[in-house]
This record gives sequence, C-alpha cells and structure tokens, in this order.
Amino acid sequence: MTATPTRTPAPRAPKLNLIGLEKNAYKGADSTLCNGCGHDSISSRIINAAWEMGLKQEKVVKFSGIGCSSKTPAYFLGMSHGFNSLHGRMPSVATGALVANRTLIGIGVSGDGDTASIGIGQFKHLVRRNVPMVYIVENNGVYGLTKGQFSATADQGQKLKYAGTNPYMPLDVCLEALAANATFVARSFAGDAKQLEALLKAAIAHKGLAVLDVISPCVTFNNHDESTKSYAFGKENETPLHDLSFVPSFEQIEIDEYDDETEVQLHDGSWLVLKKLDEHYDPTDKHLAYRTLEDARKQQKLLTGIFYIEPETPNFLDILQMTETPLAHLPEAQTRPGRAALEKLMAEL
Amino acid sequence: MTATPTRTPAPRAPKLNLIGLEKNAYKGADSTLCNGCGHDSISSRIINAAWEMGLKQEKVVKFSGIGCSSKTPAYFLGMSHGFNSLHGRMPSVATGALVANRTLIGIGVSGDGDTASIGIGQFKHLVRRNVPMVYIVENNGVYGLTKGQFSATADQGQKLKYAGTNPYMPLDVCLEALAANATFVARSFAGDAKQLEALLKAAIAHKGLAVLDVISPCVTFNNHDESTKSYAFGKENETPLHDLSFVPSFEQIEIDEYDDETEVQLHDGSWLVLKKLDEHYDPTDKHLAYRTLEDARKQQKLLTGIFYIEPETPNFLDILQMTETPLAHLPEAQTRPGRAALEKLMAEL
Amino acid sequence: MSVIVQEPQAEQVSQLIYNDFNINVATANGSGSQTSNNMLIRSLYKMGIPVTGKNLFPSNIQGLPTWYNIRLSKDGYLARRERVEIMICMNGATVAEDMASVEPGGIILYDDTLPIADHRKDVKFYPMPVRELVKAANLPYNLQRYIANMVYVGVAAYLLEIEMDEIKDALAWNFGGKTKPIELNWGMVTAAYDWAKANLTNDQPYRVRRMTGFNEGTLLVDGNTASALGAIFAGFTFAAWYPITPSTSIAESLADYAAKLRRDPETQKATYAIVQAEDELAAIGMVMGAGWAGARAMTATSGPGISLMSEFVGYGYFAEIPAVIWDVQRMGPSTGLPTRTSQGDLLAAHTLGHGDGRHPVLIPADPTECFEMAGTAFDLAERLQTPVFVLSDLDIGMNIWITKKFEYPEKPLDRGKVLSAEQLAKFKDEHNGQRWGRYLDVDGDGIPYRTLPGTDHPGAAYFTRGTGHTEYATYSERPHDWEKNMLRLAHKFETARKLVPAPVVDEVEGASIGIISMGSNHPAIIEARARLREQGIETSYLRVRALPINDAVRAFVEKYDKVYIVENNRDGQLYEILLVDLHEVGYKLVSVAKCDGLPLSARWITEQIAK
Amino acid sequence: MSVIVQEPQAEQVSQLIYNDFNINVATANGSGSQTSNNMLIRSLYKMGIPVTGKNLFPSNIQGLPTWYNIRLSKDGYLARRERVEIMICMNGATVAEDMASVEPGGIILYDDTLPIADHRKDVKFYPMPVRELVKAANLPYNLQRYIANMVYVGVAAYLLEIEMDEIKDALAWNFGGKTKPIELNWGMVTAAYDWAKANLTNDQPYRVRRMTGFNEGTLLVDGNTASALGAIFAGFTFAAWYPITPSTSIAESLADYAAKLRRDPETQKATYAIVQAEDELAAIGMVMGAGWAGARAMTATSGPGISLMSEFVGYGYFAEIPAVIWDVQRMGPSTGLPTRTSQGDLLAAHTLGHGDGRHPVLIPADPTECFEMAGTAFDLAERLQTPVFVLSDLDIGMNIWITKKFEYPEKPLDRGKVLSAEQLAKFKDEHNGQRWGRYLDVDGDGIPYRTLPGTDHPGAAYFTRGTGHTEYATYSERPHDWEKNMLRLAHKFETARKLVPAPVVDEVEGASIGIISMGSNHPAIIEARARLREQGIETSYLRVRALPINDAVRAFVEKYDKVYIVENNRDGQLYEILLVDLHEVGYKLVSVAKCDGLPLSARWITEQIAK
Ligand SMILES: Cc1ncc(C[n+]2csc(CCOP(=O)(O)OP(=O)(O)O)c2C)c(N)n1
Ligand SMILES: Cc1ncc(C[n+]2csc(CCOP(=O)(O)OP(=O)(O)O)c2C)c(N)n1
Ligand code: SF4
Ligand code: SF4
Ligand SMILES: [Mg+2]
Ligand SMILES: [Mg+2]
Repeated sequence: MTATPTRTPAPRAPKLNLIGLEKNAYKGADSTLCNGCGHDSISSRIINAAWEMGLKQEKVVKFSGIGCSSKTPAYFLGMSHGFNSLHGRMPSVATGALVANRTLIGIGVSGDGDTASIGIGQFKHLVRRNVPMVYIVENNGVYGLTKGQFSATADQGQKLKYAGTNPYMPLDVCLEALAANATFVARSFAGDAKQLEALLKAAIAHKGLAVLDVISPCVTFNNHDESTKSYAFGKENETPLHDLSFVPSFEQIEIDEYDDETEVQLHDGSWLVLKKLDEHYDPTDKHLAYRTLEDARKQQKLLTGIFYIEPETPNFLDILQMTETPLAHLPEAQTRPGRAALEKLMAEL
Repeated sequence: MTATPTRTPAPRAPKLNLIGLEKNAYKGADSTLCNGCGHDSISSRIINAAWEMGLKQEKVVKFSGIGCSSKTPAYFLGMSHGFNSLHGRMPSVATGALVANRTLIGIGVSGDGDTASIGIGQFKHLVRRNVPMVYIVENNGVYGLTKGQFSATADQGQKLKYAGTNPYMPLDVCLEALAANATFVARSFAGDAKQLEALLKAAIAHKGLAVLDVISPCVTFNNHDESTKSYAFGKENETPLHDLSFVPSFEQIEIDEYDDETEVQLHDGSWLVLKKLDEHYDPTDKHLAYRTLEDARKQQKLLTGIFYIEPETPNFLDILQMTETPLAHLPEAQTRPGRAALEKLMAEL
Repeated sequence: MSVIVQEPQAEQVSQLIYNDFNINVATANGSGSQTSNNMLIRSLYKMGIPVTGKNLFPSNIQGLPTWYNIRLSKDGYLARRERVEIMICMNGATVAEDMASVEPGGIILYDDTLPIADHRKDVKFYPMPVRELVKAANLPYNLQRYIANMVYVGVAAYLLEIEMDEIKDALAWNFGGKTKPIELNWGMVTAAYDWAKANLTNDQPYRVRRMTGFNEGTLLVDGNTASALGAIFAGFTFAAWYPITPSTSIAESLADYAAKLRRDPETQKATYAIVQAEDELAAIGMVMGAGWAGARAMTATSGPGISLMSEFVGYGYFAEIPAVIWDVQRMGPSTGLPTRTSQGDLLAAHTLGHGDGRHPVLIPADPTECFEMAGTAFDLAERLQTPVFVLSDLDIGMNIWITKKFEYPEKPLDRGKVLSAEQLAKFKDEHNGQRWGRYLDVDGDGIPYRTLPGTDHPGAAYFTRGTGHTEYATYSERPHDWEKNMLRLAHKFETARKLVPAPVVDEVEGASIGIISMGSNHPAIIEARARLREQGIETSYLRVRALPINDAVRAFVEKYDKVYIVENNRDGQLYEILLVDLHEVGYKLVSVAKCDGLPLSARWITEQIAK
Repeated sequence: MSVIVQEPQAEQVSQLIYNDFNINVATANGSGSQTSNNMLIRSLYKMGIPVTGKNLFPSNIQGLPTWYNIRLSKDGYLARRERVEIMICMNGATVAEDMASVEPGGIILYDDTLPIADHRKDVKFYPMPVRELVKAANLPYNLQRYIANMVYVGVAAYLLEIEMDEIKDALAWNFGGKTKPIELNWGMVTAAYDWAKANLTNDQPYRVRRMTGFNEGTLLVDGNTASALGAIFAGFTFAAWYPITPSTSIAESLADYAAKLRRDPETQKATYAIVQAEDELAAIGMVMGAGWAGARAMTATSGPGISLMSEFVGYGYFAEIPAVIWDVQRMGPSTGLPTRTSQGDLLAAHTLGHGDGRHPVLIPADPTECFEMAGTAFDLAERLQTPVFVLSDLDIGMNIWITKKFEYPEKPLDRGKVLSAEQLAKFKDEHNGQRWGRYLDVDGDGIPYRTLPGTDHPGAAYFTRGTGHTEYATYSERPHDWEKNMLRLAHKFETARKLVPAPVVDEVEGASIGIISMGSNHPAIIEARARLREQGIETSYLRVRALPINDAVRAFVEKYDKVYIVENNRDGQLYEILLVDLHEVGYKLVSVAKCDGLPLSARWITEQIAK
C-alpha cells in the first residue's frame, strides 16, 4: 500500500450530513417486526451508516427476498427505490437491476432461510459474478416469518420449541461466500453497533460484492440463551477478530501509522482500518479465512470482523464492458441500429 | 484404527464375480455419446467396479439429472432401476428414493452444468444431509448437450469456440462439498482407470454421501490441449495426492503395515489404502483439504485423490430413525393405525 | 376502576336474541388472543351451539391488527357473515373503525384505556378495566400480555351468559390438564366475570343458551389437522415440505401425530419419514423419488410452492409417478396475501407444467373431507400413477370448523398396479403372452404396471425419464411412439374421470336455477340458498369435488335454465374449466366470482343470483 | 469404382417433373451434413425455386440418425410434406427403412458401401462411390468426414440439374469467402458431379430449373436469427438466458450480432448486456430486475424453462414489470422431445403462475414475424408493464424459411409510461391535482405510471413487492385494496386486447367453413386450403397472432357454420382458450389437434376437415 489512511478525531455528530440531510430523512416506514427483533437494529445501523456517508438515497436501490428480514428495506432509506422480490431470488433481481443502471448503489437484505436454504444457488452465483452490491444476511438461524422452523444455518444440536432438535451441521454463509470466490466476507452481530456500521460503510465502498453475515436475534422464536443466535449469547461470546474502523475517502488527512494496525484501501479511496486485538488476523489470507471460519463453525464460536477481502478484483460491471451511460438511459439512437445496417445484414443473409 | 487392512496379490481376473456374473451382465444399453467422450470411460469404470465388488444390480438405483453425462446411467448396470430426472434436480429425487427404500445402493451421475450451475442449491443440501449415495460429477467444464457453453466449473480465462472467453472464477465441486460438510470428497480423471475404480469402490462402501468430481473430457466441445478439462492436459498434468487402492471387506487377510501408507477403514469394514507419493497427505485434515483445493483451483492444477473423508459420521438414514423395513414395503397393518386410535384422537380433539 | 358511565342510555332490552349473532374480536397479532377466542368458541360449541370462527390475521408475527370473527347461528349457518353485533375492542390501532363497524343495536366491549372516537348512540358500550384486573391478578410478568385477553372472555361470559363450566373445561383441554396455566387463566376469567357482574347492567339483548340437534356427531377442528390425520390413517410413509403459510400446519401436525401414532411397536422406530426440504423444488423432487420407489409420498404447500413445482409435476405426469400435493390456497397471484384465503390456484394446479397435460384435483369442502380426501388422493395417485392435487384453502385449513366426525377408512389402501418379483415372473402367462412393458396398457384403462426399484427379478428394472419412450421404457423420438404414449395418457385421464370423487348434488323440485360451487364456499352456498328461497327463488346445487368432472355435472347443467358458478377467485376459473367440458350448454353458465381475501358471504352470493 | 448395375431397368422417362418434389437426406448427427444440405437449399433458393428445409434431428451430439427434408414446390407450398421422391441415404443405421420410404417412381441416391436390404422395383437406385471419391480427393484427415457429404451435393446437382454456379456461390457465402474450405468442398462437389456425369444415366424424371415470381423480396433465414435481429433493431438492452434447445440460438445470435451492431461508436463499449444465467429462475429474475430498472429486457427459453419461470412471471404480472419472454416451443410435457416441434406451451404461457392472471402472448408464423414481434413484444411489455410471451417453435426457430424481407421499424420505440424527475414534478398539475401513485390508474386504461430507480426526485421512490398494495404502493391487506387492484389488472388486460397484433384474415366469398390456426402451421394451412378447394370445399382462414384475441375472431366465427381450430398440440389448447372467450358460439368450433413432434402436414389437415 502506498498511501496511509488519515484521521482527525471525529467531530461531534453534526445535525446535517455531507449532503445537508438530517438523519431522520434516512428512515423508512414504521417497522412491523416484533419489538426487539435484531433486524430492526440492523436497519438502524444502515440508516446511520448511509447518513454518515452522505449517501444520496435516490442513487440507492434496496433489494430483498422474502422473510421478516426481507421486509426491512421498507423500514430504511425511504427515498430509495426498493424491490422486495421472491423467496431466495433477490440475487438475480439485483443482478439485473444493477446491470441495467450501473450508477446505482445496491443494498440487499436477506435472511438465513432466504439465502442459505432456498436461495443458496442464486447466492453462490451472485458471489461468483462479483456483482457490486452489499449483501446482508440477517441471520437468526430460523425462519421467523413462518414461525420458527430451522433454517440451514441453525447449529447442529440446537433445540427449538416447535421444530425439535436440529440434526444437521449448518451451512456457513461466510464459508459459502469464500468458496464461491467472494471478494469481501465479513460477519457481525446486530448488537455490535460500532463494528456493524464500520463494516456497512466498508461494504458500500467496496468495488465488488460485499457479503455481510449479521447475527440478528429472533426474539420470538430463537432467543433463548443457549442459542448461538441469541442476544445473550452474542453479548457474551462475540469475539471480534480486530477493532474495525472506516475512514471515508472524503476524510483524507495524514496521520501516523500504528504498529498494531492494518489498513486496507478500498477502491474508492476510503480505508478500512483493522486494529489488532489478540492475534494478528490478515484478511487477505484466504487459507486463514477458511481455517478460521471452519473452526468457528465447529466450535460454535461467534467470531466477527472481516474475514477476507480483495479490494481490486474486477466486478461484474467491469466484466460486462458496457458503456458508461446506464442501459436504462440509452437513447433510441444508440440502441436501434440504422436503416443501412439492416439492409446490409439482409444482403448478407 | 484398531485393525489393519490386509491384501493378497490380486488373483487373475476371474470370468465370474462373487455373485457368479460375467462382466457383460453389468452393461447397459449402447452409448449414444460421441466417440471418445470421457463420460463413456467413466461408465466403463462403474461397470468394472460394480462387477468386481459383486454388486447385486437389483439393489442398485441409478440417478441423474440432464446432460450428456446424465444420459449415461442408461449405459451401465442394465439390471438396475434408473431415474433420469430433471436438470439440476437429481439430489432431491435421490433423497426421496433412498429414504423410501433404505436397502438400495444409490449411484448418481451428474454433469458440471447440472451440479454446479442450475443444481448447486440441491447439491449443497444433499451434501449437508449426508444422504448415503455415490454422487459423481462428470466434469468437462462445458455444457455438452447444449453444444458448448461455459459451465460454472470452467476455468477463468478459458476460451471456447462459440462461447468466447470465460471471465469468471470457477466453482470447485470439491470445495463446495467440503464447505457443506461433506464426509467424502474426491477428484479423479476419466483417463485414470485404476484410481477411479478404487475411488468408486470406496465411494460405494462409504457410509454417507461420497462426492466424486471426475474430470471427463468433452471431445466435441472442450478438448483442445490448453483446456484443463482435456485428455491431453489430464494425461500430462494429473497429480495424484496418493496411490489409492481399495480392499473390500470380503478380502480380509492380515498383511504387514507399510510406513508410507495410510489406511482408512470404511463403515462396512473395507479399507481404503493411500500410499504416499511426494508428500504425505492426510485426508482427515479438513483445513488441509481447503488449502489444497483452493491452491489447486488458483493454480489450475489437476490434483486427484481423496481430499477429505469422515468414515463414521451419521448419514441421513441414521438421522431419520426409521424402521429397518423399507418404507416402500411396510404392510398396511403398520402404516394405518387402528380404529381405536382414531376414536381416541377424536375424543381428544 | 371504571364503570359504565359514558355510554348513552339505550332503550330497554325488548327482546333477547339467542344464539344468533356475530362477535368480532379486534386484537393485535401475537398478543395471545387466539387462546381466548378458542375458549369462547369451544365453550359455545360444547353448549351445542352452531358456531364458526374466522381468523383474519396479518402476514406478520407481532403487533399488527387481527380480527377474530365468531358467528353463532342457531340455524346452523356457518359461513362468514359480514355484519357484526358484538365488537370486542382490544387494539387501539383499529378501535375507531372497529367501533364504527358494529350494527345499530349492537354492543361494544372495549379495553377501557382505548380512546373512543365517536360516541355512537345506536350501540351500547361496555368498557373493561383490563389493566386494573391484570394488575390485581398479580401475574408473572411474561404472561400478563397473554392472560389479559381472558378479561374479555370473562366479561363476554357474563353478558352473553356463557356457561362458566364450559369455559373451565375448555381451558383444561387447551392446556392439556396442566394446573398452573389453567389456574392463571381461569383466575382471570372469573375475576373479569365477577367484575362484570358487580359493575355492568346487562341491558343488551344478546344471549347464548345450550341447545341440541346440530353439534352431535361432529368435531371442532381445523382442516390442516384433519388433512394430516387423514394422511396418517391413509398410511402415508413419506412427506417432504417447505414452510409456507397456510400449509405449514399440515406438515407440523403430521409430524406431531405421526410421532405418536406411527412408531413400530417393538422398536419405537418411525414407520414414515418427514423431511423439511430446502425449498419446494426439492420437496416435490423428494416426493417424486419416494413415490417412484414405492412410498406413499406427499407434500403440502401453497401457491408460490406450486409455481415452483411446475417442472416436476409435468415430469410426474409424463413419467407416471404417484404423488400427492396439498395446495392450501392463499391469495395470489405472486406472494399476494399470505394470510388470506382464495380459490385462485384451481386452473394452475389442474394444468401445471408446460406442454400438454392435466392433473386430477380434489376439492374438499370441510375438515371431514380433508380427512377423507387425504386417503382418496393417495389411492388415486397410486392407482393412476400420477400427481394428484388436493386443493384446500386457508379458510378450511387454518380456521376451526364444526365438521362431521371422521369415519375410520374401511377400504384397504389401494397401492395400484405394482408388480412384485413373483407377479412379474407370471406376467406373460397372465396377460395373453404379452411381455411386461412399463408403459404398456394391457388392461385398456391407460394405466400400465410398474415395478419398484429393489424388486428381485432381473427383468424388473426400467429407466424412468422425462423424454420420449416406447411402451418398454426405451428411449424413442419416433413420432408414432410419442403420440401413442400421449394418447394413452389422455385415455388414462378419462379413467381418472370415473375414479375421482363424484359431485354432491342437492336438487330441488321445481327449481329452474342451478348453483355449482366447490370447496369452502359450501356453508355460504347453503345459507344463500335459504335466503334465495325466502325471496321465492328455488335453487338446486351441485358441489364439484374433483376435476376432471364427470357426467353428473353435465346432467345437472342440462336440467336448469341458468347455472351460476360460484367461486372465490377473480377469473372464474371453475367456470372456465366447465365451459370447456360443457361448451354445448355453455350459454347457461354464469360466472359468479369474487376474490378479496375473505371467504365468500351468503349475502354477496344471494345478491349476485337474485339480481 | 461401382457403376449402376444392380438396379432394375425402369421404364423410360416419359415426363420430367420440374421443381416439385421432396428430397430427404438421411445422415448421422454430427457428421457435418448440415452444410451440404444448406448448399442444396441455398442454390435452389437462388435459382428462384420455392424451397423449404426441415431438419429432423435427434437430441444427441453425434452419431444418431438425422433426416433433412428439402421440399421444392413450384406453387410455393412450403409446409412439411410427408411423401418423399428423392432419398439420399448416407446412414447405415436407417438405410433399410429410408429406402422403403420412397414413393413409387422415386429415386434413391446412396453411399455405395451401404447394404441394400430390398431391391424395390418401383424406384431407381443410384449408388455413390463416396469412399473412393473422398480417397481420391486427398483431404486432410479431420475434414474427410464432413466433406464426404459434398458427394451427394455433386451427384444430386448432376441428376437434378442444379446450377453449379449457384452451388459455388453458396459455398463462398457459407465459408465467408475463406478460400481453403471453399476449394476443398467445391473440389468434392465437382468431382462427384463429374463422376456422375461419366457414370450415371440420368433416366429419372426429377429436374430443377430457374424460375421467378416467388423468391423475390424474400430472405432465407431461420426464425431464431430473425428473433435476435428483431430484438437488436427493437433496442433491446438486456438479455439473460440459460441454454436450452431450441432457443439457444436466439441468445447466441443476439450475442453475435449485438457485438457488431451495438457498440458505442466512440468507446466501442457495448450498449447492451447479455448474461448467461445459472438457470432459468435466475434468467427471469435478472430480466425482472433489469426491466424494473428501465432496461428493455428479454430472455429466451423453451418449455422446461417457462415452468421454472412460473413464480417470477406471476410476480411480474402482479408487480407490473415489463419483460419479454421468448418460448421457442419444443415437444413437451416434461423434457419431452427436445429437438422436435410443438405448440404445446400456449396455455401454460398464457396462464403461467399460481393465482389469477393472464399474460399477453404473441405468436409469429414465420421469421419475418419473429423479427417484427420482437419489437412489438418490447413495446407491449413496456406499454403494459407486464411480462409478454412470444411463442415461436422449433420449426420456425431452427429451420430456414423463405420469408418476406424485414422492414425497418418505422415507429419509434414505445417505452411506456415512465416518469422522469421533471415529469414527476409536474404530475399533479397535469393530472387534475391527482398525486402520482405507482398503481394509480389516472388514464382509465388500467396502466399506471412508473418511475425508475435513480430518478432524481425525492418523491420518485416506491417499494415494489409481490404482496398486496394500495395505489400508492404501500403495503395493504385490506380486501378492498386487493380487489380494486386486481380488477384494474383485469382492465389492463382488456387494454392489451386492443394493443396486441390483430389476427390476419383471409375470407372467401361463399365459404361456409372457417379455419383458425396460428404460428408455424401457416404454410400447411395454405396448402390444405388449396387441396380442399380442389375437392370443392371453400374455406376462410383466420390466423391468430396474439392472445388475448380481439373482436375480429368472434366476428369471424359468427360468419361460418363450422370453424376448425388447427393446432400442433394434443389438448387443443387454442381451441379451449377460444371456447372460453367465444362460448356463445362454441358449438361451431371443432378441434383439429395433433402432436407427434413434426410440423403439421397439409395432407393431415385436409383429411381432418374433409372427413
Ligand atoms: C416460494 C416460497 N416458499 C415459502 C415461502 C414462505 N416463507 C416466507 S418467509 C420464509 C422463511 C424466511 O426465513 P428467513 O429468510 O430466515 O427470514 P426471517 O423471517 O428469519 O428473517 C418462508 C419459508 C414463500 N414466501 N415463498
Ligand atoms: C430446465 C432446463 N434448462 C435447460 C435445459 C437444457 N440443458 C440440457 S443439458 C444442459 C447442460 C448440461 O451440461 P452438463 O451438466 O455439464 O452435462 P454435459 O452435457 O456437459 O455432460 C442444459 C442446459 C434443460 N434440459 N432443462
Ligand atoms: S419473528 Fe423473529 S425475525 Fe420475525 S420479526 Fe419477530 S423477532 Fe424478528
Ligand atoms: S458433446 Fe461432449 S460431453 Fe456430450 S457426448 Fe459429446 S463429447 Fe461427450
Ligand atoms: Mg431467519
Ligand atoms: Mg458438462
């Protein structure tokens, strides 16, 4: 890395953000989720992150599948278009929309059932294409909206009131992303506001697909203390890999480099600063990521932070080599070839 | 491991196998694949393995999806029932059939398109359930039957006549299996008869799901020398992890233990003997498996052998705790509760 | 503690109205009111009163408005009724409109902390001091919210004169005899009752009283429970499913009851398997695999699920694989209204999949028919070797109904034409020297014989596929082979026509008008016919219980001048299907279709026919 | 080298038959005969002769029997014809039945290494020394197999008197002017021609000769190429697809042509995106996302693909998202016969998805209509904001047809009711103070206005969903909101009725019989009508080009005593759909449906109507 990230002590939170909006302007409709649902915390984090980054909501599109989690895009960024699609099918819809208009910033919200059960196929291929967007899995280990069945991320041996004991090993959203060549793989906890916001901002700044697996307790169906997806478990057991902060590209002031920090520069010039905690964790080491994730799964440990990142790998839009003008805005003159072209073609047939 | 495997020098191939059948009896209909197609070699290996193991064909069921590869179950074990299902959906069909009759031995054949493109979702969940069967992916990196488009296992940068250059990193069937908690993960090459047969036998003997990713050249659409899925590439570059042999449970004679060998005992008492080649590879080390597979993918290396095995993990039938009698054979007396039960129930309503 | 002070003095109770009114309970989702409502219905039912409950709940887990409609009808009319005489308001979010919705002369019981927007003069108001009563009861904190709902049970019991013993019994039943919750809830009911007795003047006209003649020989049960029990008593051995409202409780009941009723007495092992699949594509794929291998295999789903099952159902039709698919219909198209009822999947289920093909569809009208048709569906699926749909809906599936007791199935299971190794060995001899072919029609009914995998005979194996094949299951692209096979399948469908449940017909001498309907519309049709009769319009009635229809339907239509096809969807799907089969008499058919998420009401049907 | 010795001496050629016979070429799949067959057709076409080619190929890559049927018809009848006068046998696997299939008086050209089972006396045999000629030509080893097929081109050219210059031109065209392959192939053609001239006595009656009056103003092209070109000239910007026969070549042609025609002149970047999806569920999902975001988005698939698209198409209907879906029909149900034609997806496409709903379906009859309807489909999809199907089939899509030259589309693209930020700002003013609502019908045509994501206006955003919503796109479960919205969608469908392509009608004075058909049956209908006329039966003809049908269809049916609905499927799907719309006159309709994988023949149609 050539440049180093720079920081000034954060000024007191201003009333208005970079583009002159109050935080309230980033809200959506009132939530209809259960009181205390983890998903609502995540919505708040998204609102905060978007406000602090000064995102222009008109440029954002929200995507989701079906589930309690997938309802949440209605509850944040009310001035952004949203597409609440079908169960497990958000990836394809997002792919189409983001190709149709390459200037949009995509934020997708899914659930563990939506992504890891019915949707694992589309998820894998979305990851493989490195479609530029934030993909948040609000992971509570159950199907909330259909009232408490096990999803594919439920821990082996877990017990639920109606569903009994889960005999299967979970699919791990982060491992799945990694195996499919993801370029940004992170996990967080709905109760860890600071880390989650930093990750959200980094995910938005990331050039390709950013997978954010956020443990998000379902207070109605899966919040008993033994559950690894409960608040109690998360609060007690969350083990961050590093202390994370995000320095946006518009805050570029030189400061010292610290020994116990790693900085990753993202494509847009912003920085992700990883402050060492217990051991040094290198998020560009894929082998390490596999090992760490596999161990965490086996030991039912809640590790959070950024497991893996490739900041510069070409994304899906790079691959498609389209014009800069969004496809959706191309004028007829550019999309319908001329009369002569047709004549020539027919002559050649 | 308590016992050690034992071997006598293999006797000359007898005309009749254990159950008194000629090898010819294990054939199916004539193949309609292209001359030289890798898939046909794999069919021959299956015929050989089944014959040598003395499989009773009436107890075998064959499953497949759609593709050239998926046609092949018609070309081997003609006395076994077969279910040529839908594109990408063999896993669910096999799951249902093997649960309905737990005494059946399941052999599934799929293609890379069938498994890694349309079918990756069902594949992951089949693996996760550890349904006891052999799952062979005849991997040629293209869609053969639809004439040469890239599948999800095609190498990044690969060129094909009609399809152009593939911009995506491949999904790796073995890595995908591993991430989904597979208990038997191996790769082989259609041109390596000896290894493939040993792996097939071990796969059949395995207690749970055995994933066999077999590189199987498509001579019509993807056999130019640069392709990592071509015969030429395979013949020159195949790098086995170990020298494999299979000792069936019915050949139990004590012999010496060798230093350069590892033996894995399978659930049915048979043994998989792994003779060390360059470096020692321990197929019970999951981290090692991730690392090895990820490196091989990145470096486009054709590593073959058994990457990972858990011989004793409970399979799907164990988990379901059904009676020993196949569901399909339960008499009415056992499946329809008596009159009193209904009266009692109604009284309780 | 508040007493009745604010409400305007209504006129004296001139005449009491017994067992014939509508109660609507407005609460918030997830607040536990379901138990209270069930207690009301159950005690009324046990008093012998014809009663029906319709839960109008949101697609949400907690906090959104929910209504529970309890209709008492001494005459036994159990359709949804639009008018409400007794409103119980427990939800501030909807209290204004709830209070406005009551019929003049009706009464309103309400949580006294709720605001009253408009003091209507034409209804009576009864405030209930819910908060105070809960406080006084000293309940464990986490149960307060739920048990609070017992307040309206107690107050209603006092006002309506519901027998308190029946409420107590209902509680005991509900909590499976567990003392602690019974006591807590019963305590609240009695406290509320006592409070009401002490503080309210019962100057309103609605009363209940014990009666006989209707509830005898019946059960109070929801359709999904009945479906699950039906499957268990029909010897199901395999089910694969994916959660989706309103079908989920079929699979869940199946699991609950099977765990008790379907274990091997010696080993305690299961004589069945239930698999929660990763989605509906996998669920139906598993069912196909299991059915093919010889299990009695089923799935339960709703609209979005059947869309996803299209390709496999077409496969099952063509490769001739038995499968039972329960579609508990909810409002579509698309995700639609997941917690509202509809009959909108009829056409989709009947014709599911690309290319030519039709599937038998069974249409139960109440829980008893759910129980019966669960068995019929398996028998048909195995007999016909084809996917069979059962089209229930949210109204039948998730609401509790008074329904005829289930009869123990007398007929042995029909496992269809399956050849054992021994039968296969004798096949040629027993079929005029004809060699067995998997797709050979030796009996002339279009139905071939099959063998199961594992059959210990060297000639038993065949290769199942979705592509063209000969009668001997070998691959074929020959035009003649294809056409012959498809015409046999069409012929098999004609066989199905004779085997599916016949329609139920009620013909009235002198009627010139016919009504054809199906499924959960039944109670509304009964009531509408009574209303029409009051207006001097006699009608005959045919209830279609299955597709394809049989000759009885044509005969019925031929008899009447005009036949109204009443259904709960927008497009008039049954009407369209009938038009095709009965086009020579198509001019007689009139489509009466409506679909807004609610069960059809007798009033609306009456209007459509009388107009 | 063999010469004609074995064949029986046939009678003298009394009369020559010009430009009016059927050639059938039997080869093995993957043997490269496609080029030879194309050379034959192309040279005949260039000689001005009406000619058609139907490829009957297996679902296999190499080695299985394939037939290519070339019909010459001086009168311009270009349907599949059942009888074969000239058989070219290159495949040992089928040679016996191939030789048996020729009409008496016909001729057989055959590779002289093939066995002749039965020396029919009523046909003439011409052996071709393929092996010797290939050997003599000294070809590169890897090309021998392919170029060997040029032998029959040369021999046929000699016998039939095809102009050799046209064959040479055809080769030059085929190989894009590349000298080497042109020379190799041309060498083989001339060698075979010369051999035939030297060794064969041309005592057979079939001849070709240059003619005029038919091929002028036409193209020779397959439907899938035309569809792709149509999409390109209709300004498509997004396509997502998954390979499936017989639709694959739409996507592949799209990619080929777009790469040439649709680059930004300055940057050379693409003005479109084509994505090979992981399956059809993803393909249609991408199309939904892209169409929603403002691209002109399409997919191409076949039966199994549309089954998998059911759920999303229902979503598109309900959430009102433009999408164009090409279904190049192959034989279903299920995987069926992937390389055989059918019109079996009509009903499935029209009603796809659970719940209520109907989709517009366009039905092209030839490549020219494929070109045109590609544009119409986009215009309709964007105008109506709904998924629109185009139902082509394998016969149109993959066979080459003589078809009218494509006309440059004069009408500007119809991008439908999309509001820009500026238009949104003015909306209220321009609509009587009515605030914009995503699902609000301000124009009375059932079609609301939409905004695209990215629209720079704080009020532009809305939330798209498959669940119930108000006119302002907020979530709603209210019965009234649901019903109102669904009735608006039904009304929008009535608007569609007026916008879709009208049927093409050819009415004959004095006819009492009508024929209704669609799509690729067109040439067979034309010919059948001529045959019927010869038998004294005059017919009028209406070709349905879209669903929903418009009033013209009813008017047509009303005029005739009997109307035959001719279609290539088993169930009579068009017939059933028409019955519903036209039930008052349903008694006039007669279903004439057949489906065996082949295009309908005039002979069969004639028999059905004349009987
Ligand atoms: C095709 C289809 N199948 C099933 C459903 C029913 N369904 C709705 S949400 C859901 C599961 C949601 O679980 P998850 O994604 O974990 O979200 P959560 O509610 O837990 O946030 C299911 C199965 C559906 N809507 N569509
Ligand atoms: C739903 C569906 N979509 C598409 C197809 C067309 N199709 C047939 S085989 C195939 C790909 C097969 O590729 P692969 O699995 O790699 O098998 P291979 O032919 O290479 O052995 C496709 C896309 C189909 N049969 N069904
Ligand atoms: S059910 Fe669970 S996931 Fe759904 S809103 Fe309630 S707490 Fe959240
Ligand atoms: S196309 Fe390829 S995969 Fe298919 S049969 Fe031929 S060689 Fe094998
Ligand atoms: Mg969840
Ligand atoms: Mg392949």
